[in-house]
Amino acid sequence: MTPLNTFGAIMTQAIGLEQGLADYYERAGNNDRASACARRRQKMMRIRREAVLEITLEAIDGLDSDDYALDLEDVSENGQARAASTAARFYREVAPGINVRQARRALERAAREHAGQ
Amino acid sequence: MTPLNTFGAIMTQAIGLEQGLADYYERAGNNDRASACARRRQKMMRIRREAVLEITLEAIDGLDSDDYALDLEDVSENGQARAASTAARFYREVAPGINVRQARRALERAAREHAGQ
Amino acid sequence: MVERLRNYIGGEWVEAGVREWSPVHNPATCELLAECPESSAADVDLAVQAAREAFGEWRRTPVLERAQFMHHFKNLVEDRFDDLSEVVVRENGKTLDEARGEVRRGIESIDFGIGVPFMMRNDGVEDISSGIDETTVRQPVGVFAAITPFNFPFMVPIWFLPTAITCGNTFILKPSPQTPLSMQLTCELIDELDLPEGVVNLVHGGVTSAQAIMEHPGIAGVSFVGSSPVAKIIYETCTRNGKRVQAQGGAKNYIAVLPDADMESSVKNVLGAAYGCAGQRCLAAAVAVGVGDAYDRLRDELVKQVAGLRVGYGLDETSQMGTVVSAQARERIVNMITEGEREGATISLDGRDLQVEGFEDGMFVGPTILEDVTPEMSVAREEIFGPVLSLMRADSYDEAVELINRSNYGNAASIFTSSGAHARDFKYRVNAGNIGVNIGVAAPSASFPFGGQKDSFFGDLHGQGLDSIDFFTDRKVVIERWFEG
Amino acid sequence: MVERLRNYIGGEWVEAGVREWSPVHNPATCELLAECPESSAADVDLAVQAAREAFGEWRRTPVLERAQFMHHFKNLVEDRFDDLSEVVVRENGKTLDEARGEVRRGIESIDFGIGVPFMMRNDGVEDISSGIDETTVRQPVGVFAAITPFNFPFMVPIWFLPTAITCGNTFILKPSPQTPLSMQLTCELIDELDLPEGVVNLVHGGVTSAQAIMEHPGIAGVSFVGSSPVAKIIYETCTRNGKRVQAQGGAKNYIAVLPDADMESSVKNVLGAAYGCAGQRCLAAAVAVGVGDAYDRLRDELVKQVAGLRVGYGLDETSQMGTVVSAQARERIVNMITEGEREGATISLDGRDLQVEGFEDGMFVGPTILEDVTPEMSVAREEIFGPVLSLMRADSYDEAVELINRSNYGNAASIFTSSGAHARDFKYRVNAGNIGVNIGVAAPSASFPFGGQKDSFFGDLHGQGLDSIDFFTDRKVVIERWFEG
Repeated sequence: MTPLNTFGAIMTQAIGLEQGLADYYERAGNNDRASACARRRQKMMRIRREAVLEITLEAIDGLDSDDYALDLEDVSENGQARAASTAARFYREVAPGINVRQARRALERAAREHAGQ
Repeated sequence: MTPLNTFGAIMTQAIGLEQGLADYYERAGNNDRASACARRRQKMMRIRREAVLEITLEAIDGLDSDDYALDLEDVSENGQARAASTAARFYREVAPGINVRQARRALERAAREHAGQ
Repeated sequence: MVERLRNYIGGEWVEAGVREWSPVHNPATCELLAECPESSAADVDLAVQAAREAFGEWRRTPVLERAQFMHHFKNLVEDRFDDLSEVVVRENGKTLDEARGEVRRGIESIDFGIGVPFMMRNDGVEDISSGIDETTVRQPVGVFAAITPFNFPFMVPIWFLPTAITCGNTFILKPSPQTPLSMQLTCELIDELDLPEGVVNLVHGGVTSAQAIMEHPGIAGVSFVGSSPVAKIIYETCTRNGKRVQAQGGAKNYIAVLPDADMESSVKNVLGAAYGCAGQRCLAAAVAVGVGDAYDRLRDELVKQVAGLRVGYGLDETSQMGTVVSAQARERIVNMITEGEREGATISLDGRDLQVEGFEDGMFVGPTILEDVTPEMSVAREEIFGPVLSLMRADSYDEAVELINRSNYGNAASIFTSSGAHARDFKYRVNAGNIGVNIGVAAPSASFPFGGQKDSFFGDLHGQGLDSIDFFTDRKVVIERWFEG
Repeated sequence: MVERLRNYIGGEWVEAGVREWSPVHNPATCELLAECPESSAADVDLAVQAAREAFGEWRRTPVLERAQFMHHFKNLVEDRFDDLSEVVVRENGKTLDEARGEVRRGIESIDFGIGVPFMMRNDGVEDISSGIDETTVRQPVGVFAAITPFNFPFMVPIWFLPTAITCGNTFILKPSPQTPLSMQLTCELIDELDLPEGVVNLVHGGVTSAQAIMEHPGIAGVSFVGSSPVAKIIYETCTRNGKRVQAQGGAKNYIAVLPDADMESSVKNVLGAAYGCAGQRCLAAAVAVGVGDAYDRLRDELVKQVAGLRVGYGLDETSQMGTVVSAQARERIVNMITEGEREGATISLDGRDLQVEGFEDGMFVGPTILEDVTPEMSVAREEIFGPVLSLMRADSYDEAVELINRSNYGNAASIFTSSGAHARDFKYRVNAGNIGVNIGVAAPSASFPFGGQKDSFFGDLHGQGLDSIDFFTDRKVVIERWFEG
């Protein structure tokens, strides 16, 4: 139980998720996805830095990191599909909690990208 | 005979000079001077980029790179003193030809630094 | 042994010539982080000499070139963003998000500094009289100093520094001795900029150093942010010593919640305004006035939402609120809550005894709600500077405005409503320098002046925005005619 | 096979749907660098669709966030500074210093774009009438396009792009087909910015593409820099099609040298003004008017200094002057010199037959001085756009001013003098948009409007400076009153 109850907690989770997936896809030999994850990780780090506005920090509730655990052992096609789907769901569900447009848009886009893979 | 007749020619000469001296001092085991040269090289590169103002480009005359040849073989104390003195003279003599204050000041400072070493 | 901080004067890190040191603690872990010197008048004088010496050459450095330094500065701060945010958490106690938000707001002020060449402009009239032209020339003034508080150890100094120096002045910074580390690290970055020596100087200390700054004849102007009593002293002492001064004081910010407000969204925002930075900001919401039947709904929604707030160590990203700055601060806040209770307020959420697991000695005060507060109670009048929100009732919108305007402070006030008419009237009538409409923390962006009225501000020109260009420059008028030879 | 350039539309590199290609040459080495498509109306339409689609979301992106993209853009350009400078040299022929200067000036325009949040401001009056507030709201307009020339392939597009998009518009760029590579590389950098797709679009081409831009109803405004006849066409066509337009044309810039000028320093500067970028700039000095006995001293000093100028390949840093842009340009310039000779001018320095060792086929024209030029000669009236300086005599200062004001052009004019009275009079009376006082190239910094009068400019709002904020935004007036509920 680690609540995703702050902007930073969500962005840090996203950064960790992309890092984990980048390594995972690399092990799976899927270099395109691996590098897409690495790029998104950079972007999420930038957003954690740039989109944090002290005046609009509001508590976020109802989200927990346990709900988005990834199985990074199974590198099969199915395993990859499940990982992508969990990542997409993570982004889809956390995006509405973020009240900074730039960040929310990036999270929504990440959801689409993972879903589209 | 390579004339130092443009802002870029002078700055490029300075960059090469610092690079050469950085390697030289490293060979001579003089790490402090080597790293000072490396820092100055960075600075000269920045100045070549930042201090070039299209509206104040004026031809420069009377300077030639042959007048500032360094002997980078002799790493003795004397050799080092000669190298430093040539570098200082280079900066002292080229500085007045530069009509951009920021650049001229950096060159004058480099002259003092080499002379002071 | 713990690090003893040094001053940064004339481009060198130098030891203060003193024997007095104050400890810098992490208010959550109580770890001793460093010792801060109480610089003497002689130390301040060294900084002034360095700054005065630097002024001649710096003033002649073209403004576009001065602005380039701010570009490099911004890039360094971006590179070290995470480190700076962590330092803020460690010395101040706020959460990592709050610290990041603070560093980001500081960067906005650097951006504003980058824009100085577009704002520090002369103007003129040709042929103001026959053959005579008149021009104002904006020029830097000399050496400026800033005396800054503990609550935003990165942001507040950076409100002033970039604009001051990009306008061509040189600068002395004296951060709070409770939180000197953010500026210590920042000055390490500034040292990498290759600015001419003496353009930026850092002097650590408290009252003695501040006094020396106020009295030094070589300093042209002082920016101050702190409590109102000190702001008043700073204002009076600096003006008596012939200086420009802008002194931002304390606050008691009211929020009026009208019956037609979107209550859930409003409370979410009010909560951030009241408990963000553990209430330690001069724009914090201190009193929420529920108008008519809004009061009960406001209280219910507030208690519900606030109860879920997670208090903890700032570096744990699941913490939604951190500590207050020190044991003294905690004691003062707790005493004020107790005093409010004694005066008749109801405590519907009590943060006085909050313990955080693993940080049992930490300076935590939990989010606190005082109900049925009336205007004469101390908790309605005095600045608490902690995570305490007082709730007051008003029968009508007009009564709410009267309550607000009765305050001695005038930093910020907000209204939550869906009525355009009330919003307009609120902006028009309320005596506060920053007005929020459905925004609980009415924090001006870097390019707007940081308002403040009544005891919340002493001076003519506010910090930030075009006011700061005016503060950091003087306009010389040139009247010019040429005789034909 | 040589690279065939693609357009950058909606965030993708796409092939133009055409069969026409024009070669891009290095004018010094004659190497074929690339082939540039002549994009059709359909290609332009694709770009407009992408830009229009992007506009809705981009406009809603907060201005401070838009400005952050310009920060990143600046950093990328700084990182690739040397590469960009080299590309400019390769496709345009100027020297490396000139190219660096150009990239630097472009960066200044990015800096200005970063400052847009401080300049794109609303204003208003409270109680303009009883209970009524009036406000102007600055809003972006839509899709803007720029049609830019070969002589500053990096700088001129960047005069417009950063401000246009930071104001919230989306953008289409059509660089000169003679020098498309600088913008090709620049758009590769822009692609790294992670801007929303379609905010910046690049369409390669010449007349056909330009015509399509002028006529497309989806484009709100056009910025143009080029020759006066084309500027006039652009102005008329765009206005007929309901667009905003700013069209900068050609020039014939005069420099008046008075007997009291510091001759050696003046000539050093005049020389840069006349021969910098091989005279291919709209601020180049074309005619130097020697007043009274200044003429002979001016000529002697000029001939002396110019003779020492080293012409060569731009990438060789000892070259002080490079090529002109193309064989056609060289032919035109040589013919104009010959025509000047035929009309009675004396050639005291003749660059027509200059050969540069190792670059025998390069498009070199040596620095040329024509003496005893009179106002009716073609070399005094028409833009040469090459390294040719015409010398004219004037008996008095007044006669010099009359000569200058007789020109059809009004881009720039400079005076070299030590007399304050003459400088003031010159600023006051001379009909040119950019005035230099002891400065030969009166090039406005990015935060000043790039002036231009008579046939040198068509439009109301100049490029750069606050004019550009006005050009790239519209002001909506809001008159507002609220009825008490």
